[in-house]
Amino acid sequence: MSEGQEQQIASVSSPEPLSAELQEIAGDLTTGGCVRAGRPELLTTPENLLPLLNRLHELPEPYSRLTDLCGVDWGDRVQVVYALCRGYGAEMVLVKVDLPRAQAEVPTVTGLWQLAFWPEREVAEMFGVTFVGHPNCEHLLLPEGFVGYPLLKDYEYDRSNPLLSPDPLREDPDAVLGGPPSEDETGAS
Amino acid sequence: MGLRELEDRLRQLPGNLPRAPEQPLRRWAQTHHEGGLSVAFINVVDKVLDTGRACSTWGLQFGLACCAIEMMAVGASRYDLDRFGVFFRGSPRQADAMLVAGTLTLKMADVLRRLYDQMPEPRYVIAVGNCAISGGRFYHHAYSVVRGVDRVVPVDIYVPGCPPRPESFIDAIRKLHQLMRRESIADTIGHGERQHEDFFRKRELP
Amino acid sequence: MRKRYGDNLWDLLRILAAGAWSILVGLYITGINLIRPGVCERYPRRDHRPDYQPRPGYRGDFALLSDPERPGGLRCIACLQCQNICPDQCIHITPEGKGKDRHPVQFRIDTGLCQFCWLCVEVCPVAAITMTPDYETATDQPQKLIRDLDTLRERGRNIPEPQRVEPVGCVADGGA
Amino acid sequence: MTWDPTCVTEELVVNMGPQHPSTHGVLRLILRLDGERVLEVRPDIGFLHSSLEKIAERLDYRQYLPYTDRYDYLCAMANELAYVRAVESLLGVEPTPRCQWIRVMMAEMNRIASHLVYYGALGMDTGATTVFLYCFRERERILQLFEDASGQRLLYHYFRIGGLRNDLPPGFCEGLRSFLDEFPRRVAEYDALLTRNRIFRSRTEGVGYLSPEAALSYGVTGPTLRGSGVSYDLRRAAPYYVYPELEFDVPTRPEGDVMARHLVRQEEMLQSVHLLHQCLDRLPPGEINVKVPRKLKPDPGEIYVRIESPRGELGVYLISDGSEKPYRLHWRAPSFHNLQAYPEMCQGAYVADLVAILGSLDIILGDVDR
Repeated sequence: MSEGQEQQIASVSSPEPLSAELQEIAGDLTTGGCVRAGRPELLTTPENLLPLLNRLHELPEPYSRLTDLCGVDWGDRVQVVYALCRGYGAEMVLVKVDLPRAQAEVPTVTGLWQLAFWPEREVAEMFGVTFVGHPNCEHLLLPEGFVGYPLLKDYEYDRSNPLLSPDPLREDPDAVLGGPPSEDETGAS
Repeated sequence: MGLRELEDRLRQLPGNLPRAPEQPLRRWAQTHHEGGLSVAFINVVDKVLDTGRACSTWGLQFGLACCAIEMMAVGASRYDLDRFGVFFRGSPRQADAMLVAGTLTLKMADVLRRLYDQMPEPRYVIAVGNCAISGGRFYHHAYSVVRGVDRVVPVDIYVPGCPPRPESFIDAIRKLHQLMRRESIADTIGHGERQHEDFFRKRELP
Repeated sequence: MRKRYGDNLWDLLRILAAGAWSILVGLYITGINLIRPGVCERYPRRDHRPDYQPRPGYRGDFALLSDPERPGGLRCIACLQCQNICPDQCIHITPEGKGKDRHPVQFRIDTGLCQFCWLCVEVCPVAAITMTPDYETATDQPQKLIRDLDTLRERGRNIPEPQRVEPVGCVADGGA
Repeated sequence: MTWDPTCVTEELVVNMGPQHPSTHGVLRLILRLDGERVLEVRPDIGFLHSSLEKIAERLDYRQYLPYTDRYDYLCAMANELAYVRAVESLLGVEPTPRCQWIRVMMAEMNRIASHLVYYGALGMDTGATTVFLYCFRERERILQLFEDASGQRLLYHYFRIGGLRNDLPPGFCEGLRSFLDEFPRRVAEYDALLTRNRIFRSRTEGVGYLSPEAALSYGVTGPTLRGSGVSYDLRRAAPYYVYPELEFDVPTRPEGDVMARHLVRQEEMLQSVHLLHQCLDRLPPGEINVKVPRKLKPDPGEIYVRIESPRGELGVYLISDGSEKPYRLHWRAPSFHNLQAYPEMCQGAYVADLVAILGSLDIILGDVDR
């Protein structure tokens, strides 16, 4: 296996301390950070997010490419995760912002990367996060007028909707088909 | 028609399972069948029309997901659906049968119904793949997948599989042709005027 | 950005020649393919290729393999492992009996819900359930998509012994 | 009647899709037109949103594996690879060498099959029906091999956590070799028939330009990015499995138009053939499966795995909370981000170009909407 190969099989769950470089630039803007499976993670607050991203962007070898943006529901708080790459390389850093679920607001990063437009809309409709300054934060994947935030852990879909309601035939075929089995015999037609 | 109207319309229906509709037209046709000459005439017309329908079934390709790729494969060189007179059309106005292949989501449901409404009578629907039949793998878990196309439009042929083999697809087309050959013009006249009540219209295979 | 063609006569002629050449090349290639052996399957006409059918491992319709020595004539011991692992919850088993006599009295598989993922076949400890290459399963009524015990048993009876597909998985460690 | 040059025209808003034969699935485009010229394109997505990320939280690790096929259905093997690699990393399991080789082989075969669909579909979009038929003819041969190995034609569920469903069936390597010997000649045919065709060239050259800077900002990856002159391929940049041992080129074109992306994909098919030859030559014997517990309970932790799928950078972000089910699974969908750059590419294009540009993006709506 070559040098550049991502370190995969190292234990994922035991975090290591951050590298000196990241510690130096991110130290005062983060509330925590570690290296997990060879990949640094920085935990920050909504106020410090944009300064931190800018600082990562201004490194001599900048983390200039946002590849991914997603949300995670941790029960009482919602986390927004930004995955940044160092140019077109293997190195990657995850920046995480913790938001209280009651008032989940975070500044938008659409000013830095065009990529963030759709993922932010997706996180907004799936987790109920408000992206302050996003130009157009309406539904992206879900139909107009969809109620609820489906990727929150306590979300349950509306079973009375005629399009989603359970089908008696599938729920309990014995009750619907009933009778001796030979009646329903179909074979390979 | 938006999604909300569609949902309301479906809410007013008695149940989700297909049921045999009350068909005044069928009764009318049966009384006319009993009178000698008209029966012979209708039989001849039926034969001609049914053969015509079954030999050139133009399909509205309603490819939604994975099954659509298999539908493309059926139309391509190895399985060559043209042998059965089935051509894929993009427009509902030119189609006899709607081939719904794939996962129907909430956002797509009213589009499906609208396209179905635009098809000329007599029209048929084939539900290809388990997502189209019942929601399939999404039935128990998903919040955005319609549990079967037959909640939105009446389905004539169900093709199980995930996705079904192309042969399975061809088999379904042939069964649809069987259905068509069993039809009488007396049943199909005036379909356009029929109301939403016989939404779950059924024809049966022998 | 887009080039405008035909600004002068020479350009126009050059483009016409290139177009004509493209047509000739296209005709040549389609001509070559015209005389190649055909690839069309001609599916319903089995006489075209009588041995044609899906490969043995194909994940088609279900079957329960038979074992005449067991109650119910099936290998199945109604351990409900397939019912539990099925991600679509499309298997419904009604077991009966205890210990060695345990067998299913009803075994429904909803092929209108299944995603043919082979997990149930893989998890079966006695290799009782399998998938057959049957694919002509299109029907006009959703009820007919639900296979019951008799159908499954009948289809399993038709599977000759050597073609039975044994479970091949990576599930291991036995004890757990 | 004469044409009056002072005639004032109004802008027209046209809705294309979601059910349109050439939108590659259920995609809706809202176009603002000035005559034939496109002023603005607004894609409306979500018509195939099937809540795959929520389903992951309700099923255990093994049960979710067949669902990964359904996510980007043209390259099911690549999705399985990404997911299986993520779960194995969480568990601390390393697959056997033979298993790794077979996985790479399957992923490369799937890349060819996926690019063939792209090739045929782009041909259809630009009005060439024949090449579609030829591409599907060759694709059927790959599907036949997949069917032999996995029992399904499209959605394979062939990989397992810790191994594979079964070893390669007898006759697989011979079948693959005969396909590989023939395939480059067929690609040359497509090349003559489509790529060098005068009409196709004038419809694709200089159309749908995407600059490398815009590509960086939009997060465009895969052949679409390489068509803009950036040589970025995760098989090289962050190699996984046996890719470091394999020899291949990363085809790149600087033009950034539809033709460049098309040529990159065409060249990639040949590179995959080259890779597959090496795989066949060096496929080691041995076990394919590692023993994994029957109940999969990874320690709490998280992993972000990226692979190069035929459409670009496919990422899986998987969080485990120590239970049998994933706590959260997120797909980094390459088509989702590539499609976002579509309005950028359509600036100043004609309506007829839209379809060609969309075809050259090679998006799969299952991948966009998840």
